[in-house]
Amino acid sequence: MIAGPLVDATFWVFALGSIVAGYRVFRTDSMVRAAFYLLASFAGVGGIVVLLGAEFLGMVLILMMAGEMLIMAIVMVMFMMNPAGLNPMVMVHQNRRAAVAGIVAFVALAAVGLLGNFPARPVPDPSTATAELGTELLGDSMLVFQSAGVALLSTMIGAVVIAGRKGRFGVAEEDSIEPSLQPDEEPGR
Amino acid sequence: MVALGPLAVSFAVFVAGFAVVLASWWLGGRPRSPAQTAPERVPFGGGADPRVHAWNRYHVRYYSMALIFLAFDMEMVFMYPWAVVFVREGLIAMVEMGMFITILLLGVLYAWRERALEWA
Amino acid sequence: MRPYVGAEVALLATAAALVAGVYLVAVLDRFAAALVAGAVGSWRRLLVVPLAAAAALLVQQRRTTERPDGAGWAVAPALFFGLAAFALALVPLGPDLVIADPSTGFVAFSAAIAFVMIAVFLHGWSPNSPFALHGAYRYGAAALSFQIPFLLAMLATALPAESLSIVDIVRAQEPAWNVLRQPLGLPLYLVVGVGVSFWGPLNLSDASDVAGGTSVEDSGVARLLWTIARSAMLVAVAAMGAAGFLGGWWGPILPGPAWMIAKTGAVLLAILAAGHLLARVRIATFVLVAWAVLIPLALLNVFVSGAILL
Amino acid sequence: MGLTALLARVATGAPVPVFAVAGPGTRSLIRDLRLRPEIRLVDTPRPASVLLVGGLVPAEMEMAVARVHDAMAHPRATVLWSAGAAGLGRPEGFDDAIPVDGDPVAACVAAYRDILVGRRGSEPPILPDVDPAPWRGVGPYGQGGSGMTGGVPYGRPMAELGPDPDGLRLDVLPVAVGPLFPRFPAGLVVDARLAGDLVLEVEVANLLANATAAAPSPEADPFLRALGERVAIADLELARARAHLRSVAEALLAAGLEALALRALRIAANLRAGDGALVRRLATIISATQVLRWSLRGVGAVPPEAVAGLGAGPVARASGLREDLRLEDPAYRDLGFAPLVDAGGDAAARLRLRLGEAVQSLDLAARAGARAATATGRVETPRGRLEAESSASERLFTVLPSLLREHEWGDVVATIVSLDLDLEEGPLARGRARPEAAA
Repeated sequence: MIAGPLVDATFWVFALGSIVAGYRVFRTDSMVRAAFYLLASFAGVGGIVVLLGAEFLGMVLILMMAGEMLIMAIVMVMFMMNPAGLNPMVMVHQNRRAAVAGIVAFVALAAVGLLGNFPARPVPDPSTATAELGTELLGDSMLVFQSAGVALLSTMIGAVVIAGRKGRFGVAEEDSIEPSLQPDEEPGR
Repeated sequence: MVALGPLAVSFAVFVAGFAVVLASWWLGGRPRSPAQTAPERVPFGGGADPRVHAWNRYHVRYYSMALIFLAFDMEMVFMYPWAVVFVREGLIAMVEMGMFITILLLGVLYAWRERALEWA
Repeated sequence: MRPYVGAEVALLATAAALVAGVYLVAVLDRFAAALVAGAVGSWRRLLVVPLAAAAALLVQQRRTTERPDGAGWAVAPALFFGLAAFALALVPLGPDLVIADPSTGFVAFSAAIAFVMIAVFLHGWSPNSPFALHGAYRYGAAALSFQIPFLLAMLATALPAESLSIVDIVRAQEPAWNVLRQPLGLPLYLVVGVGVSFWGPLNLSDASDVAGGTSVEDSGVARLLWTIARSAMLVAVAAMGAAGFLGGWWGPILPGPAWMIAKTGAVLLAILAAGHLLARVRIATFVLVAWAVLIPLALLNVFVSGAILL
Repeated sequence: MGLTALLARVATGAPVPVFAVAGPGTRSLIRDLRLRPEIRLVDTPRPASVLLVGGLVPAEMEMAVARVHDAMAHPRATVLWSAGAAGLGRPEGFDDAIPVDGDPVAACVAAYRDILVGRRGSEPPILPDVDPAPWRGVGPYGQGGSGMTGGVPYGRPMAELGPDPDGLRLDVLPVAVGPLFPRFPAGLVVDARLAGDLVLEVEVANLLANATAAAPSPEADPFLRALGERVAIADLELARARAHLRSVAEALLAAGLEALALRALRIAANLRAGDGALVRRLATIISATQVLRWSLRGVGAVPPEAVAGLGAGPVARASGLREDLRLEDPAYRDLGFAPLVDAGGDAAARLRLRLGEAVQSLDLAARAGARAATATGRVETPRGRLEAESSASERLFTVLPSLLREHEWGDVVATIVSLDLDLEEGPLARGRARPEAAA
């Protein structure tokens, strides 16, 4: 177990940083800023995971989030009105429900953290932890690993089918009829 | 620091580099900064006056590729632990990762055939 | 616990390496350009002009635009430079001469490379300027395409080392450098490394057809810091290339660190010279080539080097 | 204070960052300044310290020059270069600018040193400090209107939705680029509607169309003379090779190969009839890596029917047309001249053809002896057919939008660069035909 005042201080910096960044996600008008605040929040969580002794998982979390949040920023800017927040706006909706959901989730997770009965096993050395993960993937969890591959494949195909427009057989919406926005109206109007 | 080890040291290097550059940015912006007039702040367009703000709902033409990236990036997570135990596990690691990668490459092949990687 | 040094030594050592490296990049780049242009001026000029140009930017006003994202504009070079320093701190000069060698050093390095995307995108987004925005999105396309080949090219070096630690990766190259064992690795790595620091043929985001792209609105200290951060990242990428593929500190006669520095310099010179000889690629072509050629090649590289190991 | 002064003194040793504006007639003179190590031509005015204005800027471009001037960071200075012609006007507002007749580089260096050490004050902005649109205090947050995308926040409206060939209705950004965009010929304004990085619709404007060129460019000179008199073929062909090399240099610059561009410019600056080997060597370096060919292949494809009869010179010949006025000239026939033709039709083909023609021209120049071209009132310049009333580049203007539509911005720039438009050729020819108009 790693411990010490500096570790504690680092933990608090990461934890509070994550919370503040997470809060800022909803208080900014710019989609890019929102996405990158979220990235900062995730990076802080990744740092905490590293502090917990799961060095590989923490670093991978941080590594993955960079690409993911960039894509999120790009897509949000692409489709949101006023993407840069040039006109002031409010990013939060359904405040009461959101607040209740947030509090319930926090209490539930905190309860699990505080009341749960965790095994008192020593944290393995980070380098052996990665190796153990690899052995696990290739051994007992082989099926999980391979089905993850199939899941990712279907993700890719799904993404291409839904998002792609031009394909081998011509433009996707060729001969398609636009649905009407009014009820009881013929499509294609 | 001692307890955290190498990652903490490299993180400290990151923080220091970040802070130094941020401070230089701030300090370096101070000299010779009379208030900038409106025409002085116009973004460069080769001498033309922009009609609208540059920030817009930017039509990213590589969105399909970005989505495929998301899936492929996930695959990398599995490859790191695999690489570490590859020599130890030998042929079985080779075969299993070969299967996994083949499945994913099918996705890329499909995207390529459907021209999802091409610019619109 | 893996080797690392105290924080104060780490900061000093990285700072020294970065200062020397950034200056080296400036001088070597001018030298390579002069060679290609066919007129090498005086050595004195070659050595002094980068310093004078830096001073010129320091006394220049820092300009802003109509409605920029001020914080983003300031954070982008800081993030980029911090990442470069972080990445460079992971590269060992010798078996015991390393600033920090985490057991997941390789993942940490990759994470730094992934965050470069954020820094460059932010840099182009922030000024609210059409050309800068264009550069930012171009980098997005390029970076999302070369991330995977980059990770794969580097991953192959972890196979013989049986570890994600960079010191282990270099140590495992004692019998033969990876450039010999994985002949595809270094070229792939160089392609994507050039892309990360958007130099030469892959300088898509700060290109001349968008009048400087993400840095079109930069003047004064902003431009200087961005240039420094970019050069620093190039140094980090070159150093990692030397460590991961050219055997790091291994080499006859000379001491290990000397080899490491010489190899880093050689990789730098190769990248910089290529920048003056190879034209910038088209972004659309590059994306297609990255997915349809580089990724399969990188996977082939992984499996072939794996098969050789067994 | 001491530190700033020290830095400023060190900075005087740096190449002067210059943003250059090429007025009519100074195009190749300004381009050749790139060879001078004392200055550095920059792509954007932001980091520039000296604005160099060559020749007489037409009234249509004065506003753009003022905008670029104001975009430069302090400390800044302006140098107005007469480029060999006497008695040039001063664009409005440039009262502090430094006029110079001789070497502009020396003037830039001196001006830079003076503003750095404080001998000369940094120039104040030229345009009045007025928001592009009144907006403060309008709308609930002062954004100049109401609604999420309404109003003119910070003085400008936001881009609006528009149709796209992709089927997605996203913002279409109306952007005018030019007339001082460094990769375009001075005076060209590309008014594009961008959806992402794709140019949907485009209009082009030529701000030099009505310019009166006071200083004839040395490159255009033999061709201008050939409009009315017999000029030695050796002179014409040397000038042609030089122009082609400068055009190749521009293409290399646009491809990010500044060092190779310098090499091409240096060959052009000292060109002699026997330099064919140098040009061939340059062509070898360019084609050895193949990357430039890859990145230009298929870019800016010009179908032969689009330019047939326009007299578009190398552009037409790169699209497979055997159009060349030199074919009609007995003096050229005597030399055994046959035009080079390339079927590619794209930017890569035009680059290849220009390099080939440069070598061919040097060979012709070496063999021409005392032969002179026949004066017919029309001449084949490096850009194509030049007449007293119109130039090839001006005629190409009509087809330009169709070549740029629905292409990525980088391809648009590469296309325009590969066409090697020269907007000053027309005004120069007209000025020569009607000297009273130019005066």
